[in-house]
Amino acid sequence: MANEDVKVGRQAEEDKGALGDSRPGTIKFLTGLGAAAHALRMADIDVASSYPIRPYTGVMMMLSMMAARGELDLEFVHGEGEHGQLGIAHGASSAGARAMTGSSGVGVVYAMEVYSPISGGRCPVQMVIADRTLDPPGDFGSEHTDALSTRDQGWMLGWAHTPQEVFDNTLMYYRIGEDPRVYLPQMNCQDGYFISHIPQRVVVPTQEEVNSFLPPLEFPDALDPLNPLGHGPQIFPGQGHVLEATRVNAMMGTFPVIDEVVNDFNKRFGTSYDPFVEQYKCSDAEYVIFISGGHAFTGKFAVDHMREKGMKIGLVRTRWVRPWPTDYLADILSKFKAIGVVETNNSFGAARQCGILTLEVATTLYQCDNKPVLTAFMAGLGGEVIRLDEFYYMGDVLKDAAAKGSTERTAYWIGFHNV
Amino acid sequence: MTTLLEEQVQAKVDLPLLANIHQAVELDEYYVMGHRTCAGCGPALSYRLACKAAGPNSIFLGPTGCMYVANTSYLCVPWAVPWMHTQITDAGAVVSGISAAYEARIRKGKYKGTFPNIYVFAGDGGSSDIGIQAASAMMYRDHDAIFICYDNECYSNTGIQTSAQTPYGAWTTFTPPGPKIPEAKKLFPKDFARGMIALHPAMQYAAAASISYPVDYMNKVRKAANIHGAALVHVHAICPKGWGLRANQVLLCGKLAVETGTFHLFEYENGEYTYQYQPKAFKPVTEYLKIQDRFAHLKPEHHQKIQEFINQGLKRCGIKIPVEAV
Amino acid sequence: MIEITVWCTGVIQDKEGRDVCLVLTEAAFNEGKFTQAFDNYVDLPDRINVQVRKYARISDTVIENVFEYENHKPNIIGVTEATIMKGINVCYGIQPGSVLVINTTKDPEELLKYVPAKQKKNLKAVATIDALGIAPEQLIDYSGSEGAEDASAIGGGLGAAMAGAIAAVSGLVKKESVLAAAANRTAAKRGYDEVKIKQL
Amino acid sequence: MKTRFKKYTVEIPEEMAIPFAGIVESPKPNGEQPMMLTGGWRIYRPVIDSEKCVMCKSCVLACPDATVLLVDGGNKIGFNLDYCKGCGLCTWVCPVNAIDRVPELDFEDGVPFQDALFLLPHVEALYAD
Repeated sequence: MANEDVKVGRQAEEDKGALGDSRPGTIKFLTGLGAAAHALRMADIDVASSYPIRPYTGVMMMLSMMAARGELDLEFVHGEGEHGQLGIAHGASSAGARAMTGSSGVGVVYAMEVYSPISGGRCPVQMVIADRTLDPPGDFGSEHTDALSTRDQGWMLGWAHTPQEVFDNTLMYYRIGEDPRVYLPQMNCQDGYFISHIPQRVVVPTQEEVNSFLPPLEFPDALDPLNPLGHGPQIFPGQGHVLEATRVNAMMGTFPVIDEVVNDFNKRFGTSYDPFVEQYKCSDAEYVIFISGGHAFTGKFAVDHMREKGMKIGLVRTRWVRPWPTDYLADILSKFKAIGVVETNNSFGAARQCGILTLEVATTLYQCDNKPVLTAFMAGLGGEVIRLDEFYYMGDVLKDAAAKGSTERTAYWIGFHNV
Repeated sequence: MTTLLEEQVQAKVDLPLLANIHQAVELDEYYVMGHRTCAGCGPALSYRLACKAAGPNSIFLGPTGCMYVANTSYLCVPWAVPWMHTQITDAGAVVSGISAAYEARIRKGKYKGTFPNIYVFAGDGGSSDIGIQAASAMMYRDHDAIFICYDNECYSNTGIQTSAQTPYGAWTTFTPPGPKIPEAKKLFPKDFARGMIALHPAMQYAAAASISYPVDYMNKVRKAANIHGAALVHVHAICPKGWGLRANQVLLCGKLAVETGTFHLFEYENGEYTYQYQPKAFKPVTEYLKIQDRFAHLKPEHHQKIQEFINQGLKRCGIKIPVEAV
Repeated sequence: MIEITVWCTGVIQDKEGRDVCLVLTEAAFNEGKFTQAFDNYVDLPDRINVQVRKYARISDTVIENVFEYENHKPNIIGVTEATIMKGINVCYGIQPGSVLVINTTKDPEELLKYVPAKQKKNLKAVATIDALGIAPEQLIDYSGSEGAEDASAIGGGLGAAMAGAIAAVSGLVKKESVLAAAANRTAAKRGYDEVKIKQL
Repeated sequence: MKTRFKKYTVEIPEEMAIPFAGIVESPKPNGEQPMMLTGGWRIYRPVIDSEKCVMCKSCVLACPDATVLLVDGGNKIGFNLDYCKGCGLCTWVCPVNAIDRVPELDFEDGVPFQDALFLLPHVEALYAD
């Protein structure tokens, strides 16, 4: 999995953002899973809880290998299923440990009961998700519906689009989630196969640099006989809204923390992440592809090629789905004439029969004076590759929409409508 | 991978066994007065005795059940030791996580205290029914923790519904008797403790106890706590509301359960079972059934069927004590 | 709208307390009123001996606040076990002109000492009835408190006597309506006839 | 930070605040949980005849609520009547029948008097005149 390490200094050439930033460190060729595992090792996690399901499993393989080799002092606990996995992480985090777990596809939804207790208990667990299509039938391909179906459970939820970003997100997410202003669990998502299984160049910083960025977890109310507390007694129906409001405040309180942490990361590691939303060639764009996750990698090349043909297209990639960066996106998106949301998920019977992201984008734009034409591209479902020519098709639809001020469809199904 | 490091084992002090009731009474209370359990609640008594036996270096986990809902209504807890709610499904998993967290944090120098005794206090539903997967996994993984199943033979918090431990012939709100189903519950219950022992051959200690024999029960909790690894205590915790008893009949009912051979007091250590209650003869089960309203609808043939089930159980366990004629 | 709050002990009188409300609302419904009878949801699940509350609302017009968990401003208080009054201000929130009906063998005056002065001034009458003496068999039935239909008849015992007594004291519903609504007609009748009333 | 995000947060009045994640303080060992007084549940009060009592302490261990106490320097049995629910298990377990059950209403004192079972500030307002 990991190739020969190549020690390099600061890279002279400026790579495309899509290929990872130039920065000091050791270059490894890592899959998204490998990148996550190395970042978790450097985060000195205390407890990992595992259960196998393709495609996320590799991260657990690497962690168990690291534990066996003594590279990471880890309690590696094999769960009895994803539900148990999350329970283990819940317990470990409540007892003050830095805990991680992970899953894919049906595994993510099998654990559904436990997400809310973890976020409501304000346990900063991190979960590595490599997306997989939900059954039926069995399908290993990536689709974001698994992780997105947990979006209402109080977890932070974001996607990376390169193994490098997976690595960096792992560290950033822990620092954000463990911030005393936040204390929330995080879902660190990557597309199955596309990100999880294809090795790419990842710059790995030194342990000292990571240590200085990510201090050890100090959970204030950990289960400890020296400081007895009761976690999670029943409340009155009349108190429910108070607790819910504190959870909302915690989630909304992440914005300044994300801003701070990502900027600090950029400063320390020589990266240039936007805390919330990546804008690719958007400064003079009239219409944009809105996307989350791994397909942005191809999307950026497609935008380059369409730009070469004179199209005024750009790409907007949200790094977060929860919290949804409403105001940032409203500012960014409202200035365009047309927006096409690449869904990579499905919500059967949703408004306009689009996916989940279009609903969020539409709500975001509703408060804006300028309302761009909005359409959904149902693409990448079941793990289908989104190819360059399919992005070109989307570009054509958007160009047309920008000119006409409308689209024929509320949702275009890539694979049918572009034929 | 999950065994304790040598130095932690040395740091952990074993809880001494109690010689008599006077020693038990002397122990501090860690489950204090001020909780919304029934007057005469058997599970509450089992909780109190377990906390008393456990002492201060303890963490208790309360999966959803009567002992969660009744004890913590509302926004207050009666435990003087750390306590945490878990889902009814995953107490075994959460306790594993806590145990693993302490293993790692102590090993890495992130926690300065000694390894705590971590107890799950799960109802029969949270143990043998919906919670069995996590319970089994915790014992299989041999985490240093104690799983206490307080068995009140029904889901009592939700208004008395059948669980996998509800006995044959018992009324519950999901197994009411009627002309078509005169015996109410038709299924025989699981044998949770022995099942767990059979399923986890590496388990070092398991015991079955009753609140009607408090010192015996407290010693079993202490023995379980002293084991380095997973241990199980199954305690018969009579539910006056669910079983149709007067509040002051709870301890009598627990005694009769043992004296009729309905519930066995045993310990499992080093691969061997020992039985604590060895009478000249067991009483007929009718004595146990007739004081409980949940069996009021049963006819003699049902009593006979239950007696046969009990006799078979005694035989299966190798107990060669006769039963008095009905 | 008339709000009725009945205090009873958990499990032992849970069904009886609910029956008081159900019999009265059934009687009022048959007289053409709008009614609602419900348990205190926050008291759930009831525990042996815990104080629990059962509610009824009877109105000449449509009841709009059906979702309110509690009767905050009751007009009629029933107490199926007199000892409850020692620990709880059962009359908390009562409106002027309210009545208090208690199941006990004692005289009304004896129980008044458990009503604080602030609430006492709002009481029009206090009454006692030996409901347990009239119907010693108390039914235990958990179906009703969990939102199912009661598995046994409504107003089969103590609750019928209490309902009869409340009807007599308050004049809320007619005697024959209460008798018709209760499964145990005799108990309801005796409750109506044997109640000891002290006008304040 | 950009202050505009404040509009998505909820201002919770101080009197309605709930501890972080609903995590509450534990009571002290041998103490009590005063938020759940249960003495008012009691219909029959346990009364001990110290002459009969042989101090076997069975009753102390039999109480689910830990309300049977050693008093008088550990030489006598007493009860915490603020919390005793009156279940009668102490009476049942006593081998010498030293604990009687007397109707609670026969006594003037011994039960804490509360306005309501559970009263939250914003619910209390609904009861106000």
